[in-house]
Amino acid sequence: MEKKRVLVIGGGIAGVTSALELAKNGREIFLVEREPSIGGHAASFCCKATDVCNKCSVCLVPERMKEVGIHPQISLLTTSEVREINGEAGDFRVKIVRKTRFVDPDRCTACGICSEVCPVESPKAISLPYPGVVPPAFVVDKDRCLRLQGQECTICQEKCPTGAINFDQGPQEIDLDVEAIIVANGFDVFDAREKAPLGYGKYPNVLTGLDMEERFLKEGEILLPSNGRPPQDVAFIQCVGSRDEHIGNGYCSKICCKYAMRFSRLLQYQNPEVKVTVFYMDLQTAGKGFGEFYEQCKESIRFVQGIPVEISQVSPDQLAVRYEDLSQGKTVEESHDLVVLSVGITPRKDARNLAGILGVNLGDFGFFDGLTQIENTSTNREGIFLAGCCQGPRDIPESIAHGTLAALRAVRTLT
Amino acid sequence: MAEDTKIGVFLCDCGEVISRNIDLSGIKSNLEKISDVGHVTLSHYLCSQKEIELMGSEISEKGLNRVVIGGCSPQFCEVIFMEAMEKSGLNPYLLSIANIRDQCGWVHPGKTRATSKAARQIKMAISKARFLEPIKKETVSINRDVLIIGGGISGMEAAIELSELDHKVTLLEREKVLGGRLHQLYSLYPLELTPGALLAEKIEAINRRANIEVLTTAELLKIEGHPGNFVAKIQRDGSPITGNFGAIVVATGCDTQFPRERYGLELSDNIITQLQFERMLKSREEWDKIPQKIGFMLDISDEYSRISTISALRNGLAAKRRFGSEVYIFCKNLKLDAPGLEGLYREARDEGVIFFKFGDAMPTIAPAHGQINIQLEDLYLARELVTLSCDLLVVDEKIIPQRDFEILKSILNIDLDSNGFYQQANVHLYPVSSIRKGIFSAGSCRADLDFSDALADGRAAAQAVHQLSYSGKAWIEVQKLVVDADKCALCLTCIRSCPHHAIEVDHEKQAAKVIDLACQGCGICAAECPAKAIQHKGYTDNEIGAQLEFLEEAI
Amino acid sequence: MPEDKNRFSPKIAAFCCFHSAYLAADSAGAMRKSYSDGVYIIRVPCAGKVEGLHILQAFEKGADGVLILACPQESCHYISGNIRAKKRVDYILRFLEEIGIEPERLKLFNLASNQAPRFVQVVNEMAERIKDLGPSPIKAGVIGR
Amino acid sequence: MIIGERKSLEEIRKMIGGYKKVLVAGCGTCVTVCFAGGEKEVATLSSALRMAAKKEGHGLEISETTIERQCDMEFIEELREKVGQVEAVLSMGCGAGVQTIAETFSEIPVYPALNTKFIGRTEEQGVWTERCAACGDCILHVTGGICPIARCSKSLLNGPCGGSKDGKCEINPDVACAWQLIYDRLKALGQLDKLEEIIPIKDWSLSRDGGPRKLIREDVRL
Repeated sequence: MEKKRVLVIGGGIAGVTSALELAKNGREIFLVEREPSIGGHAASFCCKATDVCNKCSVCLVPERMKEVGIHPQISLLTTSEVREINGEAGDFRVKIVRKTRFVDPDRCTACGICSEVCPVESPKAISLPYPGVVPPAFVVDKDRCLRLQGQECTICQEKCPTGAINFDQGPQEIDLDVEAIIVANGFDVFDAREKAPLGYGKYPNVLTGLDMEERFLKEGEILLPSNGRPPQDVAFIQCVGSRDEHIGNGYCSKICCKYAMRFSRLLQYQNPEVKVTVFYMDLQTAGKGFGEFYEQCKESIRFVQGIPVEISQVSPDQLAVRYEDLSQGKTVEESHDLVVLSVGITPRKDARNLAGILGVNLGDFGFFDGLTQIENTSTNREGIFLAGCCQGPRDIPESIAHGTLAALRAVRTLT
Repeated sequence: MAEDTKIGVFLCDCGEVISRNIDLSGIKSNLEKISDVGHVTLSHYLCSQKEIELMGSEISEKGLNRVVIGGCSPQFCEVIFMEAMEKSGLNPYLLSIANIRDQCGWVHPGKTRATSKAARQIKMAISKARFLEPIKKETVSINRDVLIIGGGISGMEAAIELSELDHKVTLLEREKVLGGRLHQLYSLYPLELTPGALLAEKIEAINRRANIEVLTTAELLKIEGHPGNFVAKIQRDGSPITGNFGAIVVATGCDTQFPRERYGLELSDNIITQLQFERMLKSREEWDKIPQKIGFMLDISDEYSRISTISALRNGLAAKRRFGSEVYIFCKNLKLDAPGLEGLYREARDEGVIFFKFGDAMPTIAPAHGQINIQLEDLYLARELVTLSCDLLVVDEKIIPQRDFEILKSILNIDLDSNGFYQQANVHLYPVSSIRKGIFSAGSCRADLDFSDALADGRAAAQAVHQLSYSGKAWIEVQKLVVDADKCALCLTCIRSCPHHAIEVDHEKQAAKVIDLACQGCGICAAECPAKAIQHKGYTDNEIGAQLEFLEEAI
Repeated sequence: MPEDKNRFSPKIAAFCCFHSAYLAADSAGAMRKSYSDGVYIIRVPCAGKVEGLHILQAFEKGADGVLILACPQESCHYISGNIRAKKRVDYILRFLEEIGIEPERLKLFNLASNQAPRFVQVVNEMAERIKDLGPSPIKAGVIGR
Repeated sequence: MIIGERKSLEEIRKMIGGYKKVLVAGCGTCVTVCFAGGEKEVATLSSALRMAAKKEGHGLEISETTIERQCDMEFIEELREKVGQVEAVLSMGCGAGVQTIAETFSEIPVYPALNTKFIGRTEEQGVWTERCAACGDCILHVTGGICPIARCSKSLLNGPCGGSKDGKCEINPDVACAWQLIYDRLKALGQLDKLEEIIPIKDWSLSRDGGPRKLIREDVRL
């Protein structure tokens, strides 16, 4: 019997989950990922455990990525994008363009010689994005690579012991016939620069939640960008880009309260002296087991109701946070050495384009539109399903559950 | 070591990565001197197709009966080499891997030191290999039929999903009719559909499916057998029924309770719960007097429930629209982290619902002359003391476990969490699983879930069941944990300490017996056994002891 | 004796859970984060598999230190393995005291698979601690290399 | 079952201080179940003893063995060869086991590694409590199945002393008053009238007071 084939668009945690669930059900999967490696945003997140697991679920991501990487029924198409879709449920014809990845993942052994010989310094123009990357192959930074910037440099190509590097290959077109499609296109993190008064990108000690995740994953600690010393007085500012009708994001991003609280506890675990303030509108504390965690947070975190509107730098290592203290009824300015902007989830900029190719609708705020509120993995087009944050904000467990459900729905159309 | 061991050692350079600071050829020539090492190769790239084939032929030609790899981490290569061994007729568990790349070459600069560590790592792997024993794999049958306990929304949804995935489902409901909490509710966020209409829809879907059997006024008395093949004794209307099931889903729902000690007052005519209010909204007759001012109090029972926010917003709006009442919502934090809730909140504000936020100081609630006087420090108004009175105060309730959770828990031999709900295991690792394979929980019997989440939970449980049993069989490792019946003193330690309740008494042998399908291979039983009667293949005392030999040679 | 400290290279047996610390160690490798080469990793399916006896055996065979690296509390893949490991370590610590082995030589840490930097930190701190303590008192007569 | 507990390492080391070759013998029955002297405890203790000796520069050679039951001659015989190769035996059995070994091998010193504590039951994993004092004249039928000899600190036969408080014993508030338990149980059984009967003075000669006891069954005897 020929295996039923399914296309999954997007290799974030939702897409990865859909692919795995379908593969376990005996389907053949093509997982299309626009980046050189799968994992999406969640792959760059860090574990928030102290001695105790804080249930951030991030550790589930590498585990599943690895499974995808070695699963015989899942074909990974990285640096690839869907260009065209024809046909109907049960018989879609898909055109995919696979751009060159420069490093052939089937040949690369991740030995690191290329990175050593690369003449571009800190960071190198060819590197392993993070440990456990899938496929386990080095990635060329197109903006930094001399060769791709038009210079004559082929050192890495020459030194690669397995001949995995090739700059000369052009894009390939791949045609696939599939019976169902799962869209797991993911999200964009809100660009904190849009909130200019908060000083992101201007003051070094203003970071976003995403910056924190990436730094912590690599270094296992957070140091002040301005002086390399550990922070002493940290402020988290919630709802940056979420619950904000002025910028068209009239929804809660669901993840930020929890990650801010988990990060706060993690910072305090590493340095019990560090003071943490969380500026918030409404704390989102629902979820099994989170209540107990919130109670612990109350003991060591200062929660202030009200969202600061402006941050300024008073000295290279000190930031002034100005906010309206509702409890005092006046504007207050206080100083912190690190400010973390809890940026939320926004629809991907290319969502509209992909929706056009797929012929499915976009809904509120520009996320992909579920068929109904409770059948939100189905779309207006039969045979095309949605999974994860492309449909709306979700945390990791919810993305996994949604990816699983999308797979379940796809299985049903296939049988 | 029953047979003579003949070990094949395969060293991999992983391109040229490993030999850069590990002298692999030096190590190779030393290994060749070991008497039971029958073969050593140094390969450029061991996991390439060609090398794997070569490895296979070396195994058969030289009669190797143990394989030791010196290369990358087993997390990357173990599966590949196990497959290769199986192909050449060698039991794939006779493999031992020295992780000299990730855990040596890459982390220890300096060729001398790295080489000496790698050599020792490989010797550890060889020592372990000598003690390795084969593990058989077999298929066992798994019954595809499913028992679902509880006919509320999660249970019904799981039943429908599973039925559509071609599983035969028995849906057990202790009441006379399906529906559970749906009978009590006035609305179901985010649906516009009424609970009654949704229930009718679901019941129709269930009746339409020939492979769903509904047993009402029925309860589970006893479960025998093992995951994949449970035997359930059910009582229906006083008469016994026996059924065979591969998996069980617990979806019994929850209870709610008005926490009078938190509020410091009792329920009354004008202090009522959300559920009572919903019932009143459902039937117009119950209104003696239309309340002019209605207050909704949140975050008193506990601060972590999204359901109370949703109910207050929905019911507040309903009251506003139907009666034009003044509506106040008192809360600490609105839980708006679900689709559309921010919009609902805006709608409520636009239509004139007034929100008050209090901090750590609890509002005072004082009933007087048919009115409820409420006083609180409002955080929006610079902690100004606000005093208001309502005709009707709707209070939030606490979600609590049902009284019979304890009973069902014992019948199913599973655990409850510290709050008395099902699903005690780590919620993010195992969202709908219980400690026992084949038993799942879904809906509000395991967590405080709003309607959408409860529905999604039913589906998630269905998928978990399907994943376990869709093929009707499972490949399992047989006797990975072996009990030596002669040594077993039947002290029951293993049975008590197995986190998955996968061990039972074998009355014939008078010894403990590991249920292979239920066993997840942690080895806790082996570590606990005071008689050393349980060994965990791959991690036996001998195998661990052999690896510790690296310590014996002086550096 | 700073010279001795540099000369002595401790041998540490690190029992690593294959769901967490073992993978963290691999990631440390991928990140080329170097740590003491006296650390030998012994793979176990769960920290709950490590018996008190194995810990004693490690010391008996000459370990200068023993590490048990378990999943963070509440996230054991087998629910209670890390709790069991902790209790056994506590029991063995009392034993070590009776024998006359410094308790600092046996440590349990909780860490997750994606905490490579923490793995490196934990093993390096352990190695430093052991260097300060000197060779295991059990290896009487055998000092350093 | 017999409940035992390992003696401190220090005490054990003092006993076997002068020896170079010792056999550590475990018992596979009661003391295995109560984690005092099974195969694992034998291995653990042996390892600790070797290390402690090595640390002080003594040579100590230990052989380890665990037999089914140390209170039966036939099993003890299995030790003979090993005993011949050592200077002393350290028994991890209960008192009966230690003595059986000593009686069998009169030429070699035998030392106890355990304190034999009581006859009891497993209350939960890791918790054992006393249930029987082996008085030789059981009265459980009149006391609702709860033994006042073993469980009352004062072994009173006819009701509690004056020190019972909130159902707890005055000697140790962690221990339930046995007479409270007896009363509650009889009440639940509807047999409170049994308390009316005076339990006569007990014949303690059937217990330890009559000297070492012996039981003979001629029909069983070969």
